Amino acid sequence: MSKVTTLEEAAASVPDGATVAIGGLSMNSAPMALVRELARQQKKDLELVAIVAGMAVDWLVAGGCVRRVLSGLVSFEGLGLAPNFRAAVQSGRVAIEEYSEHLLICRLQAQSHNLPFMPTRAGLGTDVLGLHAASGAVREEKDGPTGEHYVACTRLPVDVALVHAHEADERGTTRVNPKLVWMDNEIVNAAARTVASVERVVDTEAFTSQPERTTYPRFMIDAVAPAPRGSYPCSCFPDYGHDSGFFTAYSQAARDPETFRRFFHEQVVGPDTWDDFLAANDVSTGAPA
Amino acid sequence: MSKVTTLEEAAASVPDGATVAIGGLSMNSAPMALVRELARQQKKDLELVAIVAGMAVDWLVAGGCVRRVLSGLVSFEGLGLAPNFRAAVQSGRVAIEEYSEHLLICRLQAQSHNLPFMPTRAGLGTDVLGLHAASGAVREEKDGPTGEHYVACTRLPVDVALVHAHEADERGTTRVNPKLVWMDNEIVNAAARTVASVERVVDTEAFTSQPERTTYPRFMIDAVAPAPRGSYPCSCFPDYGHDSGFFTAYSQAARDPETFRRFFHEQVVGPDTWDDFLAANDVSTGAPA
Amino acid sequence: MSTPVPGYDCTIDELMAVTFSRAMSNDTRAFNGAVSFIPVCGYLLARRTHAPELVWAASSIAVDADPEEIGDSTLSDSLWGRASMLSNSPFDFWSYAQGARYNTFAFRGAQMDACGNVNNTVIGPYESPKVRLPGGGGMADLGAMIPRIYLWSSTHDPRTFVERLDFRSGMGWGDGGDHRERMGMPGGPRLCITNLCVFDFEPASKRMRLASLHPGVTADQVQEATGFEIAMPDGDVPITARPTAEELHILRTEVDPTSARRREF
Amino acid sequence: MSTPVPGYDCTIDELMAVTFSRAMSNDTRAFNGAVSFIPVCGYLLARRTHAPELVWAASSIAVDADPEEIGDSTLSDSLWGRASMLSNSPFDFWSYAQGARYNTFAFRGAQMDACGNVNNTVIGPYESPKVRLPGGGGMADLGAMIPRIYLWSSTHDPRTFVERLDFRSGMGWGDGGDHRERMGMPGGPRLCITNLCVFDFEPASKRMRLASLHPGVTADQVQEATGFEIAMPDGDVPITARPTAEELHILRTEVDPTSARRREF
Repeated sequence: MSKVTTLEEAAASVPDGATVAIGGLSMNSAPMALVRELARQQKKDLELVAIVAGMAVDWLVAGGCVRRVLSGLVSFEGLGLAPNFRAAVQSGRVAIEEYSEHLLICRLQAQSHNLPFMPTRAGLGTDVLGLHAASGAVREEKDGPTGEHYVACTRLPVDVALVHAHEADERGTTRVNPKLVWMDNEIVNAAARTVASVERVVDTEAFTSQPERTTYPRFMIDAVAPAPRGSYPCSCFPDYGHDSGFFTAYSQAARDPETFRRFFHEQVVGPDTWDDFLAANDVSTGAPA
Repeated sequence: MSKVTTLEEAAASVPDGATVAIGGLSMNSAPMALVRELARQQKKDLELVAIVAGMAVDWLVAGGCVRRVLSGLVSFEGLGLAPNFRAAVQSGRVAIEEYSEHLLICRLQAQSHNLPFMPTRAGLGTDVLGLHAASGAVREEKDGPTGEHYVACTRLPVDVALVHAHEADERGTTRVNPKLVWMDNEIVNAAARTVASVERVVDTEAFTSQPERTTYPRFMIDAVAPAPRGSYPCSCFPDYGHDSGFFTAYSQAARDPETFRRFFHEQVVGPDTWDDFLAANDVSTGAPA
Repeated sequence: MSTPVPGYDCTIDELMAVTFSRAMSNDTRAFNGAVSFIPVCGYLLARRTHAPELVWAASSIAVDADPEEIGDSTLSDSLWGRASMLSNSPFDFWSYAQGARYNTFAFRGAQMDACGNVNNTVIGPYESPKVRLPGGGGMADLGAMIPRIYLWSSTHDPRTFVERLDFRSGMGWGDGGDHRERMGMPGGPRLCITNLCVFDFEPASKRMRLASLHPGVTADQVQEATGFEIAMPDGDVPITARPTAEELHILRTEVDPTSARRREF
Repeated sequence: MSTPVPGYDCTIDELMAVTFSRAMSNDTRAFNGAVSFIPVCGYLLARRTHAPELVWAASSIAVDADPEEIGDSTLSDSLWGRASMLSNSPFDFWSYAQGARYNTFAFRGAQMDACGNVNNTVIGPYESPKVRLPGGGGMADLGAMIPRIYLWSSTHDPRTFVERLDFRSGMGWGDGGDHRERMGMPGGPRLCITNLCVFDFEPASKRMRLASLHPGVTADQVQEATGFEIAMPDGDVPITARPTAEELHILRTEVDPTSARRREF
């Protein structure tokens, strides 16, 4: 009955064409070990839901796994644009469905709350809404009694959510410690299945002794894949920070297609295991400082 | 600049006629010390918002402070009906505006999110919705594109929220420890002002050393009133449980008007200070077990 | 307080708790409200017998709670012992409820009608009630949201089981037939477990139908104690199954050693 | 990387941070997004000088953070030192934002127009962009929700300050005039602080108006560097006020000892 599995098996459970929501925020707490494994397994035609993302989207785009990205923002912050994402969108190779953070969150909430829509003021007055006029995925409305403008955000079905956390037990009870979920709870609540990579698998007693620190109840987590430093090169507060050096080297390599091909193979998808990947990037898997 | 005040001054800041939201859930974490002080000060015409409540509402009704109650449920659970609430509603002396938990929560969310309404499926098919047909406070709607039924819950303005917590500092940073808010965050978010009674006032360092445990940021708390065992006879997990004996004695007394008048004076509003009240009820204010 | 069940080595509260337990399964994901001693016993017992994976959140807060005993409030923290999680996000909770991540809830009403709707708001006219009851609490919410609804009552009499509710606080099968489906509501009431019998619901009309009689109770007695006409199954009505010695032992010694379940009787 | 300001004992990044700081007050309740070094310096400096009660939530998470230094990401945990709260409820956050509990936010866009609207989505046509930018992130949300909006730019040139955005990612004063009011949006942009000048907004048209010129910069230079016609105030345009020695000392030694603010230049 254990939900503990391997990164390889967890990634294998994601079918081509799936809608995959990716946790974390920007350079924080992204499920990079799971994402790397999706790229290694050469998934095809994935539709990514990534509220505020960066390297995870870029790896999957570089790996040729992505059909469409639903996002509020994809960047490396001050370290630059996400190069493969940028190029793929500019060339039309990858489609983008444009949102803001809260429009996307509200679509996820409509899904998790099983409601026809969630209202927000997000997006009013911007060009984002016009992009959705045909599909009606988000639509501007006027409240009858008050005449107030709002945006109705319709359901967004998600096949799989991928999140990274500190600890889980065999039953799937999961802890981000301290409990800072960014917006990961929104994707977990909306997704049909959730896979969590974790820094370490612990005994259930670790949860029953501090139950107020538990982040996800076991019935919300379908599979647990151990991955020490599983957010690298992103951060996993407070265990480790993001590695600016990796971001910079990656961006540098991306200036030349051949250089990038080599870098992406040697430093990202080439290494057989997550441990090999960390070794290739000179990262210790020892206890967090 | 300190936000620390007394129960007396905190209660004095609540004007007659105010809409007052009362925290806690049933026999848990109700702000009883603040409520007692409102009754002592003989507030008039209060409109109470009490999602799932009991003794707090009954004290204020017994004290003649209440014009109207907006609630999902008022009871002493298995220990009986809330006797003064029951009698006052039956006689028409106190008006009730009938909700369910989630209808009331969604009205509070519409208020806190500054939206014309929040949608829910709560209440569909029940007689609760019909009671609001005239006011439109909550109204059944049908979503255009999907034809799905939902209930639109309009804003509920709240003048003051009263909540009980474990610890606060002078600046108003407040901790429920462990962080179990029941639905208190909904009333705090919706209210124009929030008064927190606390088991103890602590240094800011108590928060900066464990910032992930903070429950309310200082800008959401307007006044802090120290009140050790301030939820008595309700519980404040894990410091103390509810006192079933008080509930039973109170209900017993309420069977006879004269007996109740004496009980209510001697055991509830008569004692001058909160410490006197606790002493009158044989409650120790010592350190929690 | 604890009527013996003729021929069974148990009392009626025990028969009801065991019957409730047996209706649960490994994919039950439940939570409970106030004054819910029979369901709480049922969830705990099911988890210790045939449904080890069953999820139960004590008072909707404490997931996997395994309390040493059950106190005088099923909403209180005394139920939370050994939980794997104390939930602190009402927002996540309502997402779990509306999205059927929690799939099971149990009600009892001061009044219940043939279609399993419940009243806990008023006895008598709403505007000038004879008795003002606590109010529906989460009934109006969860009745519309949760697919597997269970009803129970320790007072099977015509004042409780009525032809017409004075107020519909919570939705069961509504007006019957396809009412829930038309409203977009998932599932509906499955069983009503009383001190006399077990009802299920007739598939087309969605009215209460006698599913089993507790030992020593006749169908006529049930009809007499019920304010609406009960539907009868094809063929004989079975006797409610006998609790095993193991179930009773676990219920009495591990789940509820202080007999809190009798508070409902 | 750090142009000296003629006649002032500071560089342009320092002048901008101090100018931003002075626009803040004791009732400022702010949070910040990505690549927001100037605003982060401004909040921290204001709190250490004239606005001790100012609320700032580092990366919208860490309330009252007081970091030892500012790292290479204004969204990262390196900013969270000595916070009084690490917020963990996105739901509460959006309630604070929509309800103006947080009242202050600062944007910079790859493009900005005369009414303070911003573009961070694409350069060129949306369907076949010349440059795909990161996307608006929270711009479309916060532009509509937050009453006190501040804009800044370290690249005051005609490519940044344009007559017409290629895409409106975030709402400033919209089409100008009463557009925000008609949409039910609170407040609007107050200032735009650039490496050449400070703009405020002309009250009726809601177009950028020269509020002050940094030392050594002329109004003509600003107009040349701006792709739309700038509004001029009545009377002379003042020079942007000189930072005090105390402000500069605190900025350089306490707020931002590693000069992270220069990452934007």
